[in-house]
Amino acid sequence: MSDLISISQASTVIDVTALGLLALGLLSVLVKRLEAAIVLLAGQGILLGVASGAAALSDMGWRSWAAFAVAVAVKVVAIPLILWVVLGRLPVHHDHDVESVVPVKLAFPMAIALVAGAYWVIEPVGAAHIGPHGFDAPNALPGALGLLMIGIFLMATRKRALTQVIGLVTMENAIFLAAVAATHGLPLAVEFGIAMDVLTGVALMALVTHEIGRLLATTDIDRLRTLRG
Amino acid sequence: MSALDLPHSFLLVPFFCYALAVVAALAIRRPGGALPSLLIVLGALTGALAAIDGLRQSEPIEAVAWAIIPAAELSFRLDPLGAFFLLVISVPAIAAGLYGIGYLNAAHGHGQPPRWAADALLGAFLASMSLVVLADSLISFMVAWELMSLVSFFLVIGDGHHADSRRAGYVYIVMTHISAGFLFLAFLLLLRNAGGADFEAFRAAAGALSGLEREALFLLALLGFGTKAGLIPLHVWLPRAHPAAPSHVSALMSGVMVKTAIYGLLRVLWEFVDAPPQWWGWMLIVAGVVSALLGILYALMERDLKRILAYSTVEHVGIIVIGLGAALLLESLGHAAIAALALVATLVHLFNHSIFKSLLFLGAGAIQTATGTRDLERLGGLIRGMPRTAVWFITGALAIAALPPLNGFVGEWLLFQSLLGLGTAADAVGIATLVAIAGGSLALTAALALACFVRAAGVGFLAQPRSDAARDSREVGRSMHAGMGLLALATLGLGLFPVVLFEALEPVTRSLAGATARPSLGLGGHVLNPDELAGSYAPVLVVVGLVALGIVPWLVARLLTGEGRSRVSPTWVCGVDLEPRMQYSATAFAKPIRLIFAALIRPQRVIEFKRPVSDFFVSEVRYEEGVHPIYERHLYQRAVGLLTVASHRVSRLQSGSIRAYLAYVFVTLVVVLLIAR
Amino acid sequence: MLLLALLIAPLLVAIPCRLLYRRQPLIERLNVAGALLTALLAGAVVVDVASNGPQDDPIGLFYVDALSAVLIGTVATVGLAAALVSVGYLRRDLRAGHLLDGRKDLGWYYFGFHIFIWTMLATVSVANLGLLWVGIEATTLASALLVGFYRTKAALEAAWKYIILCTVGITFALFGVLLTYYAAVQASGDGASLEWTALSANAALLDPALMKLAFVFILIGFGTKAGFAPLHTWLADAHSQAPSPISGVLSGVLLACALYAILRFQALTAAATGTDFASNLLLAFGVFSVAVALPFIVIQRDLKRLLAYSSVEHIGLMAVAFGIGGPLGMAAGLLHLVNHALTKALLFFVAGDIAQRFGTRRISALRGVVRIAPLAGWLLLAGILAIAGMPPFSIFVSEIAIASAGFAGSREALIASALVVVLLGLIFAGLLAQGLRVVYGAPPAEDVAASHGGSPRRVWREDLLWIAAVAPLALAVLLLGLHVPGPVTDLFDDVSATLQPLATTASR
Amino acid sequence: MDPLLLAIQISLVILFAPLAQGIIKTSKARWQNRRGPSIFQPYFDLLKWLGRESVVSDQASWVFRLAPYIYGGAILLAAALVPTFARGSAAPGFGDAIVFVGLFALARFWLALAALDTGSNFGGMGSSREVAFAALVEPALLLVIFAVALPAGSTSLTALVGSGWPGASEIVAFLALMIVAIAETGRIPVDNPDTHLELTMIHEGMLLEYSGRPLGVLHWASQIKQLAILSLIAALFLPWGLADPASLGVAGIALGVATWGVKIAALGLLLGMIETAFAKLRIFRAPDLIGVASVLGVLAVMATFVVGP
Repeated sequence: MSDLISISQASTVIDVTALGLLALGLLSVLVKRLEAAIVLLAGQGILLGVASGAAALSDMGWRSWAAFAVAVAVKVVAIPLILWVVLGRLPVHHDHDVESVVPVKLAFPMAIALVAGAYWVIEPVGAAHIGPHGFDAPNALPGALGLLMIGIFLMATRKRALTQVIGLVTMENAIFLAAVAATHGLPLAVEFGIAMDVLTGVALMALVTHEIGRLLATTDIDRLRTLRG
Repeated sequence: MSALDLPHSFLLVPFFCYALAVVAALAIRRPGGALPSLLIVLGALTGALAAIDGLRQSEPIEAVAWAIIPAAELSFRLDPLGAFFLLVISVPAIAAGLYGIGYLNAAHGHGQPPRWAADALLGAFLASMSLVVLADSLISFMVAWELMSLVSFFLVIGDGHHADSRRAGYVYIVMTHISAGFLFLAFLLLLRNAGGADFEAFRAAAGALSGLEREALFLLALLGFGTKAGLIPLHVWLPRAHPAAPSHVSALMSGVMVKTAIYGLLRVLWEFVDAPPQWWGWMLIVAGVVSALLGILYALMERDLKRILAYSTVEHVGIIVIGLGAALLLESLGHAAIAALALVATLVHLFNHSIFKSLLFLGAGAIQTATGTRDLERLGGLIRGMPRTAVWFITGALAIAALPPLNGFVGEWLLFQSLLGLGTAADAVGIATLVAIAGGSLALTAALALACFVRAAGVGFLAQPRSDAARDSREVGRSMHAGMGLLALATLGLGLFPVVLFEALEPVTRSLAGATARPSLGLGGHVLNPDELAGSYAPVLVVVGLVALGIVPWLVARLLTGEGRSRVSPTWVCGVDLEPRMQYSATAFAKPIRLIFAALIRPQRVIEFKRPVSDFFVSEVRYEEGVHPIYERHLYQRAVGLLTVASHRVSRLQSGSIRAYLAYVFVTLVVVLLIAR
Repeated sequence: MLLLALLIAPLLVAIPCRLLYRRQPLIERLNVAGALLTALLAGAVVVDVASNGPQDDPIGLFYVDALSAVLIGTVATVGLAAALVSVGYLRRDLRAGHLLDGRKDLGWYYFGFHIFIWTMLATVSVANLGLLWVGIEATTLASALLVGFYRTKAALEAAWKYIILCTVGITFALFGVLLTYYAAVQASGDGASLEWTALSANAALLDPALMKLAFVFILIGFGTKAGFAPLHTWLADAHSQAPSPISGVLSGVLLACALYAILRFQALTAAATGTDFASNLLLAFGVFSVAVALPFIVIQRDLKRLLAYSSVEHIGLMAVAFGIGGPLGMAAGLLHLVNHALTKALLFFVAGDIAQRFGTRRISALRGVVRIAPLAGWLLLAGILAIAGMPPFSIFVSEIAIASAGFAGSREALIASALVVVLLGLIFAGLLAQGLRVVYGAPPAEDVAASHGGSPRRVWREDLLWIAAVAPLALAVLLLGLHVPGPVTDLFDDVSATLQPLATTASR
Repeated sequence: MDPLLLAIQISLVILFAPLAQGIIKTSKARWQNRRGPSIFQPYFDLLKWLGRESVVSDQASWVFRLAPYIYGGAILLAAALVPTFARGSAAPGFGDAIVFVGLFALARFWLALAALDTGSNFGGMGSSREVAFAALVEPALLLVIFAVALPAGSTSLTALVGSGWPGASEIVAFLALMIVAIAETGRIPVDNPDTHLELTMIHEGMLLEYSGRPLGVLHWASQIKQLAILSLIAALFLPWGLADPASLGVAGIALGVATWGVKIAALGLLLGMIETAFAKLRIFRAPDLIGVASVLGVLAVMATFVVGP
């Protein structure tokens, strides 16, 4: 089977999607409504699909296609759907605000700084080491780390249970990106396993979120502070 | 040299007996059974025999029990030093075992452990103490050491239902466990240096310790062993824990267990380190002086008989440590012969203390059994109800006050000689001052000890009873007297014929200091170390002299003039009838000393007047006086307070906010990334 | 084959438990039988590995060497004990009305329990480090259900924190796994895989800079799951809110499973970068964990949280041991892992029993246990002494071994072990203060306990299974303190033999 | 040890102890411009007490009855150790300077115990004060012994006898020992031997319940103690005219006894003067004075090295 696009073309695509993902990540720092955040998450999924699709097109291995399929199924369809459903079923409506504890004016520069830091950290191992088996996408690895950082930053600054899940999925996405860019994805079995875990995890979190909402009539996780010391 | 040579396996017999005692106690669990106690006595007897045999053997006995893990071998060794301490453990144990037969039946309730538990724990206690002095590797020492603490902890807390005992036991085990941590570190330093965990390797590598390691080792050993020995200010557990245990156990804890710390100091500082620097000796002497002086002063301030005895243990440990310091200083100055003398002085005093302190604790136990209290202010007049106990107790008091001709004096006499020897040998004004201060403090301590035990014996046994319980006191059982009598006899015997001990100590000092000192104090010889220093003390002659000059004239006079004309009449107290409340109380007795040494012991006094009607009519006066040692407030309470406050501060970090937690993860990641890059 | 059987058995038990929940006695028996079977199979696997070296299965999915064997043995033992304890524990919960859906919840419980055990067994058996990650995440998901089992507010809160924090952590770990794979791909091209055998064979070729970065993420990631401070914040919540049998498993072996993952990557990193980097990080986290545990132990008010923080401390100790490394440190760490698993499980099972009797976990309300339930009281005291490092119990030995190894090691190892020894002394003080109050002291009046929904005095017969679980644990804790059998220490030596050469080959 | 020397010494000490007391009393009286009782009055007092009936408290036990004799025996034995008229201890084999201190302590122990035996609060008070002050006196005494023993290289009382004109160390030690002597013999400014006022008394308080023969024995023993201490001062610091114990001749003994008598008389005069010149200290100021003795003792020990023996 011949490759439909060359490695370097694929690399460019991946590089661009990495930057796109970073942009989406930064955007999700700005959004105020949960619905928007979920849409952004789906957007991330689509970009990831593009990236893994490009990778698959470049080597046309069945492994790559399988990974692509998983990515699309889980990240573009399943997870946003689950989140959407849970959001719809929440007993209280004002919970649709993301409610950040850090004002956007502050949060956005911080997120930018995180991204810069990611570039700084990856620098010694980054582009210079991209070998013959990865894609020459200099922004992929630092972009992934930046997204990872943004993900946990989101989790640490948002009060809603669902925003935490969103942050978590953002982190997963970052790693997926890194995997595609650096190593053509992980071994397939691992890839499936991870996908299963992520899916189960999100489902489980959704379940717990639902339970919390039922019990507390809010999904404000700052209300979950009885266990301390 | 000896007619009877015991096989090496004989060393197992005492442990076998102790183990049997534990099993028997657990199996029988019936009140009144004397079998475990008898087994303990048997174990102690055979232990003493094995120790004596060990002192005679030219080669140490070595044995490997088994390895817990390949790197941790439980190995044991009976060398002269260990054998001597085994003797120190076993002799009072014989008496304690005998005493226990009757005591445990008589004493119940009051938070004491049930008889079977006390017997079983006592067996285990003796076995673990014996193992401490036999241990020959890091792991065996630590195991034995911690077991000793653990077992005695259970003896202290008794049935556990008394908050006071529990508190005492808690303070005890925590301090002893933390100090074990210091010891562990000290041994680990040795291990690092020697590359092996057995004492043989430590000995072999003694010269290889670097300067810093040596100093660290010394400080750790001093902290670790000092806590167990009860050196001030590491002693706070001691006056709490010792009195709380059953009396025959208190006797062993105070008389014997603290000595294992001295054993440890000897082992580490003499065998595992070469060429000790001078300041170690200085440090030990100063620490000893502080403990000796403050120890006896606190003892004087106490009303509880067993607390008095416990504080007096602090004092005697101080005295022993002064001796150790002198020996170590002499060692660093290169005077092996006088160092040997100082060691003999130390060890003789140590042995003697184990005898008379045990005797006094047993006496206190007898008093508690008979009256149900140990509070001096509720005692008095016991000499009528308990005449034999009074004799034993006064014997012990004479010995502990270091009076000739009993054994307490021998040790202190030797110690004075060693200090003088140190002064003469060093020939430097600094050390002379040290010697003067140490000697003066020793004399002061001895005189205060006299005051303390005049008070204990006088207020406790003489004059009118201060409570109904004291009035109704009756003599205790036969086995208890056997225990006390045995020790009283030993007190006298060792006072008159201390040569026995000097002989036994020869191999010990030879192995430690490389020299022997054998002061011969007997009818004929009296000169010790003629080259260095000469003094003389002939206990037997002193007794002869006392009898000839004091008792004989009295008897002669009685013979000549009959009973003398004497009649009995009430004590004259300015014309009223004597009441117990008029008598000098224990608190009053100590008042002059409290006033004189107020700067040292800082007594507190609260006087409150209640004037409900007007300033001129006082309806009630509340007077409270007590000694709250300053180190408790400034050292321990502050440290505990700091820990608690800091803990509360830190625990606020666990705020319950998941976002904070996520931030921790995030920050940790960033920090580690920064470090790693 | 044995191995496959072992990995199927818990699944075979789990599913019927869920399906047949209406027949309570049946699933209880099934649970016990399944746990027994798992334990027997695990024992057989361990013996097999100990005598015949590493085992794998025909598919190549699993690979069990000495390190895995140690974990398998521990997981199965603690699992069996927990299964035994669960029966009585849940019956009483059911009777007291703590289970919202009644017997249905019972079915869920046994289902979750066996799945949880299965995930742990699978985690330590898989050959592929990527799947190892999958396994660890699976343990989180499986146990999160059990943590939130009671579905009270506190339980949900604990479950939420548990699942979120551990998933976040583990996501970092995934990044580390990815970086490792990246390094492997660079080192050996397309043939690269995350198979342990392949990776370890070529570990020396991995790019050091990359491996350093990878190990940082691995350590933070799996460290969160293992409970290193300051990543441990979820731990006390989860361990205290879960049903006590589960708490025992969580504290005893689940943390160790995460440590297992760290160990594997530590060996790889050490091979690539030299031992110092990974070791010193582990030492730092270890000491810090012990230090952080101290204040929480000192002022703790909840019995099970107390035990949970003590787990943080012991995980820290193990980290120190593995950081010290070398055959001594490794063996000491593994011994400690086993000792801690047994002791902590024992403690949680006893504490669970006590908490049920009194109807509360508040330390201030728990008093005089020896007088109300002598066996539980004595076991609690023994357990606390054991966990605090008193002889003749086993943790004393492993702690001594750890510190000895530290003092025989590098300067950093020495400093770390010295600090730890001092901290352990203080922790002992904290633990014992709490323990003595609970064990002795004046017991509350019967009606006070009853007002909490507890029943202090119970019939003996009810506790038979409980005794059958805790008595062997207690005995093991004691006996391992007296002597660790030769085969076990040989197994530990095998572990350091498999992990250590990696480090020594990398002497660059 | 020479039995003859020992016998002579013991008899002399027993015989002359009341005389020394008489000398001090007379000296004091003269310093105060009184005639005072006869110099032999102490003998008459002793005879009176020894002949009188003894009244024993109904509270007293055997401790009370036994104590005077142990007290006497111990004091006498201690006195036998001190070099008096001969250069050297009469009983070197029995003990040395430390044993000397120890025997004093033994005596004190029994007396203090006996004082508690009757339940009288005066006895308790005396006992309590006695042991407290003795605690301060004993280190001072011992330090003096150290100061002379260090250069001598021995604690044997024979070796401690001075050998000529005193040096700096000896002078300091002498001062210290004088203070010790005042305290140990219960004299002004520490104690007042002539009064039974409860605010001030120490030693007398312990004797208060005694009467008749035991009281006589106790008084006699106290006088012997006083003589022993004065003799110790004389032997350590005024080592002239002592008989040579190796070749005891009648002339030597006579000369020795004579010089001893002179020295004791001189010290007695000095004590009398001090008693007159100073006021009794408030009881809890006395420790300061005795503390001075201890400090002097330490100085004396240091001086042996600084100035050189």
